[in-house]
Amino acid sequence: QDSYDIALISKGFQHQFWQAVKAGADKAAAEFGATVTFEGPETESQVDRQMDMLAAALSRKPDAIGFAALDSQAATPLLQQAKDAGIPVIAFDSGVDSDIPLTTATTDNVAAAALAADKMAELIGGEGKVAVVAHDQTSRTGIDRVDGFVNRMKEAYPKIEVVSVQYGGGDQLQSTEIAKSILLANPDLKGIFGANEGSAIGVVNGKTELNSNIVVIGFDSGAAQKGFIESGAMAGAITQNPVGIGYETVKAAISALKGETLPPVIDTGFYYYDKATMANPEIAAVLYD
Amino acid sequence: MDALIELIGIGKSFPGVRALHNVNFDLQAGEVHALMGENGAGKSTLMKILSGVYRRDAGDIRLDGKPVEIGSPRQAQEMGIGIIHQELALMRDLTAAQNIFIGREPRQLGGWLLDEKALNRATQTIFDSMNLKLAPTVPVGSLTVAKQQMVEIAKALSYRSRILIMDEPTAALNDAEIAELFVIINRLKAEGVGIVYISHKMDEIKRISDRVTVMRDGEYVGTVPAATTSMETIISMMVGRTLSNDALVVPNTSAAPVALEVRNLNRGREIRDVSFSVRQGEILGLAGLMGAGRTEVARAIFGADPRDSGEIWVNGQRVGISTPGDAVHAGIGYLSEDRKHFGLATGMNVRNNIALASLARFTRPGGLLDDGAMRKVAERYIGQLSIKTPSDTQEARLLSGGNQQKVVIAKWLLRDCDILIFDEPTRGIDVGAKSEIYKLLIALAAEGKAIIVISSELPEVLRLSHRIAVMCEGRLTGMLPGGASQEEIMHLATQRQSSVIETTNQRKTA
Amino acid sequence: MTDTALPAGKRGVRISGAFHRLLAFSGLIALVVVFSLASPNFMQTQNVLAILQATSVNGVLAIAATLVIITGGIDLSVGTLMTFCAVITGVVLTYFGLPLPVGIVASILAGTGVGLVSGTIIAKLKVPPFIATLGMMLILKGLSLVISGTKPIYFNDTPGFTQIAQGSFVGAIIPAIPVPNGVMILFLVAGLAAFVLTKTALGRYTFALGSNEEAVRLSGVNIDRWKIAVYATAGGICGVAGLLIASRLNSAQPALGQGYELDAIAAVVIGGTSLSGGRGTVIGTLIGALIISVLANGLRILSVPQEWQTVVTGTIIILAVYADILRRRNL
Amino acid sequence: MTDTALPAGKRGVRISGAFHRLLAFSGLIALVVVFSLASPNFMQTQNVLAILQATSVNGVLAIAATLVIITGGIDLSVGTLMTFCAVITGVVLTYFGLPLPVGIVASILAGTGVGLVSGTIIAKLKVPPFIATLGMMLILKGLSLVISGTKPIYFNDTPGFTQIAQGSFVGAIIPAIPVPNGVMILFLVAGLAAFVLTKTALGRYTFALGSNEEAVRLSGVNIDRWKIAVYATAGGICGVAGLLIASRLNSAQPALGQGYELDAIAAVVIGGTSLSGGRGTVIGTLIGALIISVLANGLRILSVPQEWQTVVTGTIIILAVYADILRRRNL
Ligand SMILES: Nc1ncnc2c1ncn2[C@@H]1O[C@H](COP(=O)(O)OP(=O)(O)OP(=O)(O)O)[C@@H](O)[C@H]1O
Ligand SMILES: Nc1ncnc2c1ncn2[C@@H]1O[C@H](COP(=O)(O)OP(=O)(O)OP(=O)(O)O)[C@@H](O)[C@H]1O
Ligand SMILES: [Mg+2]
Ligand SMILES: [Mg+2]
Repeated sequence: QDSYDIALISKGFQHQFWQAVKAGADKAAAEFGATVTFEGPETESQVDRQMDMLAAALSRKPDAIGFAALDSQAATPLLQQAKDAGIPVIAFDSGVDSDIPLTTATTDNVAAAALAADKMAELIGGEGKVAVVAHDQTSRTGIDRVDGFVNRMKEAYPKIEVVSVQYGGGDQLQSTEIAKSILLANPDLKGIFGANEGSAIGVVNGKTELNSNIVVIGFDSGAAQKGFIESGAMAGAITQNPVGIGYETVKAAISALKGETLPPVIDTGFYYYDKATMANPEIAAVLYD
Repeated sequence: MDALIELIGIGKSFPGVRALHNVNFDLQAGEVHALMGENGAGKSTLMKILSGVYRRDAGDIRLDGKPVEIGSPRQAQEMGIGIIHQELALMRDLTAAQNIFIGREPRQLGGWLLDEKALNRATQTIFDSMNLKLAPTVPVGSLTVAKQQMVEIAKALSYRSRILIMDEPTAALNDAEIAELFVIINRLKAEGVGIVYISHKMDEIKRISDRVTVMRDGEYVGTVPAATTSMETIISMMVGRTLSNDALVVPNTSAAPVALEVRNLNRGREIRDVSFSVRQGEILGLAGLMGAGRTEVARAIFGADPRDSGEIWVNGQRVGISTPGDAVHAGIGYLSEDRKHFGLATGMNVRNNIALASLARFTRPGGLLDDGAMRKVAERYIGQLSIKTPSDTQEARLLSGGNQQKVVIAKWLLRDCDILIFDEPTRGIDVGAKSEIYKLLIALAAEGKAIIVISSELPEVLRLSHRIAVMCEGRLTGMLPGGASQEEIMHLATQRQSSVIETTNQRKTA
Repeated sequence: MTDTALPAGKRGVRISGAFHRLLAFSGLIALVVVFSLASPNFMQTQNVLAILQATSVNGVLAIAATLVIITGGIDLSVGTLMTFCAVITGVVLTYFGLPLPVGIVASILAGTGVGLVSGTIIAKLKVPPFIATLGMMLILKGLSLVISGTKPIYFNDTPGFTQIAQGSFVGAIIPAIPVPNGVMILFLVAGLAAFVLTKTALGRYTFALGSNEEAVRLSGVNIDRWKIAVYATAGGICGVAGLLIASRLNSAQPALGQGYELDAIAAVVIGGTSLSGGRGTVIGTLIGALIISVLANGLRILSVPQEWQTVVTGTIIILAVYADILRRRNL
Repeated sequence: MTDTALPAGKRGVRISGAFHRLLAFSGLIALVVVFSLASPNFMQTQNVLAILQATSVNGVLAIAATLVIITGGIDLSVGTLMTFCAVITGVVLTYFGLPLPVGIVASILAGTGVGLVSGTIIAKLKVPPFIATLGMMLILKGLSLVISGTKPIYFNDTPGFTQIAQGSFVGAIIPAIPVPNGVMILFLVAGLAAFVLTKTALGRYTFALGSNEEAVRLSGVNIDRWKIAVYATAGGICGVAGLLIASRLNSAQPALGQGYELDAIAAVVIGGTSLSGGRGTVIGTLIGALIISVLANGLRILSVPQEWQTVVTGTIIILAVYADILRRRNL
């Protein structure tokens, strides 16, 4: 076989994070001679839509499947189908509660958000009010990042109070309005953590529109966030390695097709970056536009 | 002299219906040419072809002797053909003036802006010329059918057409308004306008028309001069037989129990302290001019509108009626004057419309409908009322106006109420069917039903009523015995300001 | 408005229900033919079953929406009501540990109950259906999150729950065509709804309300009662959809549902039901729902990039409806 | 349907536009009063400005939707059309590097052009507005992604671009009330739309079409042309919304926009415009849009948990409209 056909079913499609994962996957595909398709539902709550995508991918009879489960239980029967058909499955972004995927290329979101909490605490001097604007109340990444941040604050920084956690669906405009409301309701607020790219951008927009000078910590990268960090509007952000996730997923799939053995988890890592560290090669490598 | 317009051998079919076949018609300048025929004869269809609404399947149209194609209402207008449609075609959310000048609004500032003042002024001028008391700025949806009809007439006049088609313009009008319309028609005639006049009111034909063309079942029967042809001849051309005109027989119902009693009914300014009663087997005529409040009284009794105060007694029992459902339960049926909006489910078929008020009767355990029984009943009424329809599954909106009205009547006959209120039951109904309906009402009364007939046609009220209640401005101004004279009724009905300004020339034509 | 105002003459020709169905079908068939030719994988049993399975939830929701739309109303809450019912089932089965049949009944009752409330708000308070069901959509969305504690509720303690949608009763008898139960339930709901619409008083009033509500009222019919009944029935059907989606996902996902109303209404309208009420068929809606899922599946099978899938879907939806209009006109 | 079937007599009483406005206002005022009492932060200048700013995009979209809805149609594509126009502006300004005025014109032209296409599909091909604009919604969503390469386009090379929505021309003159330009643009669009609706032929036909399209046609008016003009105008207004959102986010976000149509239509209906056409006001829509954003802002200011925010919003939308109905009835 000259070119492998690999279907990636992701949790989303239009967001820059997923586009970066796609870019990584495309890169690996070009390198290893595979064709890759990349699909994901509209929002991270549409579990059933993702099932339909997975089912259609299976009908296509690809050589391998990469899958970022919105809900791992729901996917079990279809994953079983893949296994029965001898199609290797690689999990990415977050784990699948199943022994079918041969490996998982992922970020530890809880730990990543805890790191954001540490940085926030450091920047506001260990006390005061902070808030979180997150993207989704029920998706895995939404829950993990909010929990990671809030729990870390509770455990390690008793003088810091998380006064509000609100969700803007990752929509920049809605997140802007939410951030403004939080700021106006809590004039003494010290910082806001924006738990994904859209939320983070919204928080900075809100801050700018109200001429506030709170500390903002973001998540992921993208041209806007990088620009904000450059200009100082955002103190720093956590970045995962989405390009790496996509790349490793496709690479693992091809290894599997070649019969090589895979480690159970491929940790693609996360970093905190700010104006000072942004240009470091190891960080610059995982940032995307 | 060339005819203004000539229709030769026109044919038109709808799925399942041959509406027109080889019909001829011509119109001279300065004449009123009446088009007569039973419900569903094809009059409206022929006129819709002439006004660009429908395309003909066969035949020729000549305008001033030259063959023409009339492809759209706009083209018809450009050729000087104006029409007042039988079914009102108004924009209910717009004002009277906006309706009249739709598509031809006066502009200002180089055409960019509407000149609302000029619009209202122009409308006022037309209204004045019609002696019509109506504000140009009134929203049309809030007007009664009669006033809406006047707006339609004003609209048609505003086009200054050479050919003016009037499809049952007087169906909703009272005598004063009709008289006013005839003044206008005579004026137009004198200006050389040719007028096609469709009406089921036979007396009007004699009064206004020069020639009469009769159609039957979509075919051309003949054209006769109006002056020298007797009414009986025209009617027999229409229905293919002669009609007997039974005289009014007033039965003695004084001993019969009172079926419906209304006590001190009040509702705003429309109904003021109205009390009356109807006995079983009695037909009570409710007469009055337009806006007298007859419809309002009927709707209030029926629970269609809330009432401010008043009691309703049925068969000696006080009944609390707050919805039409309550009224029907109490045995009261109401046939509305506005069939299109309040009578028919136009998108449904004839069968379902007939059964609409009696569905419970056809419902088997488990909510299942007995469609077979419904069909039988529907077919019975189609036969009994000679409703012209290809089948009982034809959609109601595809029937001719008069046949739609018969469907609504059938609905209430089927419901079998003890008390029936008919609001303008023969509006748009042809002479043949009219006499059938009269027979029917009389038969219903003979069965012991109490009947109230609201009619703006005095001859009809006189022809049917055992007693006549007359209303004016929301008040009951008098109760007359059957066989009273028109003058007595008019005397009671005119203790008010008319919406039409009484003028001398009105008397001249009336 | 637009519909009733169609030129009454030759152009606004009505065609019989049976024939219309055939016509709407042809759009679907055209799509199927194109995709079959384009990809050998399309017409394989497994994929056909996948398409049907993908239709089941939207199909059931669309049937609920059909009833309401025929009355001249609209129901924006079908999607979140489905979720709400799924969450209720989750609470009954997983939190309370009650047996499966109780969960099934609870879902349908919850749907019916919410439908009753929506119907009452619309009929008695005269709030326009768009607003009443928009409000209800938001209320149910919030309540699902509240009740579930913003977490999915899993049905791991109820063995057999996944069988509701994923099992195959048919396959157990005829192994060659393992049609999932979810699909059979869709057909069952469709059959029942078609029966109700054409054969019962409820159905007749549904059409009558959409045709001319005031005329029905003046015929002495208690229109409030029937309107409420229609919304309640639609709600019950959403309860069935709630069971289907919960069974497919083996969980009640509280955040899902918003946006599904648009797909459901689209299926209804593609299927020839008029948004101004008075006209519509269940079979048309089924075909509309199938068109939507065949499109989605076919474009995925052909590996069309996702952004282009959207463009093509939009174009084909317009073309499908236009073709239908053309065919009717040329009758 | 329901609306046109109102009894023709006394009950169908019309109230003057001015009075109706006052009534709808009272729902808004009630909300403002409640929130002011509940939180001292609510009525602060900055928060009031935040609410207005938050209304600007949805308000402009809702005005576009108002025009279409008055004709008896519907436009589901307002949200994605806004995004499409923003992307076009991004291409013109950032990719092609053309000067700011060109970008502004491009956005409005793009919106008008798309509106022309939608209008033509609806008027000429007789595709129902729901389907035509649903299809258009999907097409534009896909095209925005395609054109932008699924990446946001930033306006960093166009200094002053953020001033369109975020700057304050008023504040430069009267520093005490720094009303953002975005809000002024909303008011400007509202004023223009109200003017068009009440004073021009386009407005007259907009109402006439919604009132009785067939009657307009029988009056010899070229209804297709006017219908297309209405959709094109609405499209142009969406172009303005595209500029506003792009300026606020200093970027064209290609993935955003779907779902915005529901908020816009909700604002229209809350504002008293009838979905069956023929009736509506721009001021009502403005108030509807304000009600939506006051609610969202107030609940956030009070830190109501998100899931309860949704429940409360749904409930209040229903209550606000019901209160309006009650008041009109008791007139
Ligand atoms: N659009 C249509 N589709 C099908 N049949 C139609 C249509 N329009 C009219 N018809 C049928 O054509 C015949 C002629 O109808 P038309 O309206 O011309 O009668 P008419 O003479 O005006 O009757 P009326 O006095 O009751 O108004 C009727 O049988 C009617 O049912
Ligand atoms: N839009 C309106 N606004 C105010 N009053 C109205 C309106 N329409 C009708 N009315 C009034 O309602 C009253 C009763 O009208 P109704 O229609 O009951 O009269 P009617 O005797 O049945 O006459 P018609 O021959 O018109 O049916 C009249 O005083 C009339 O002027
Ligand atoms: Mg006629
Ligand atoms: Mg009357």
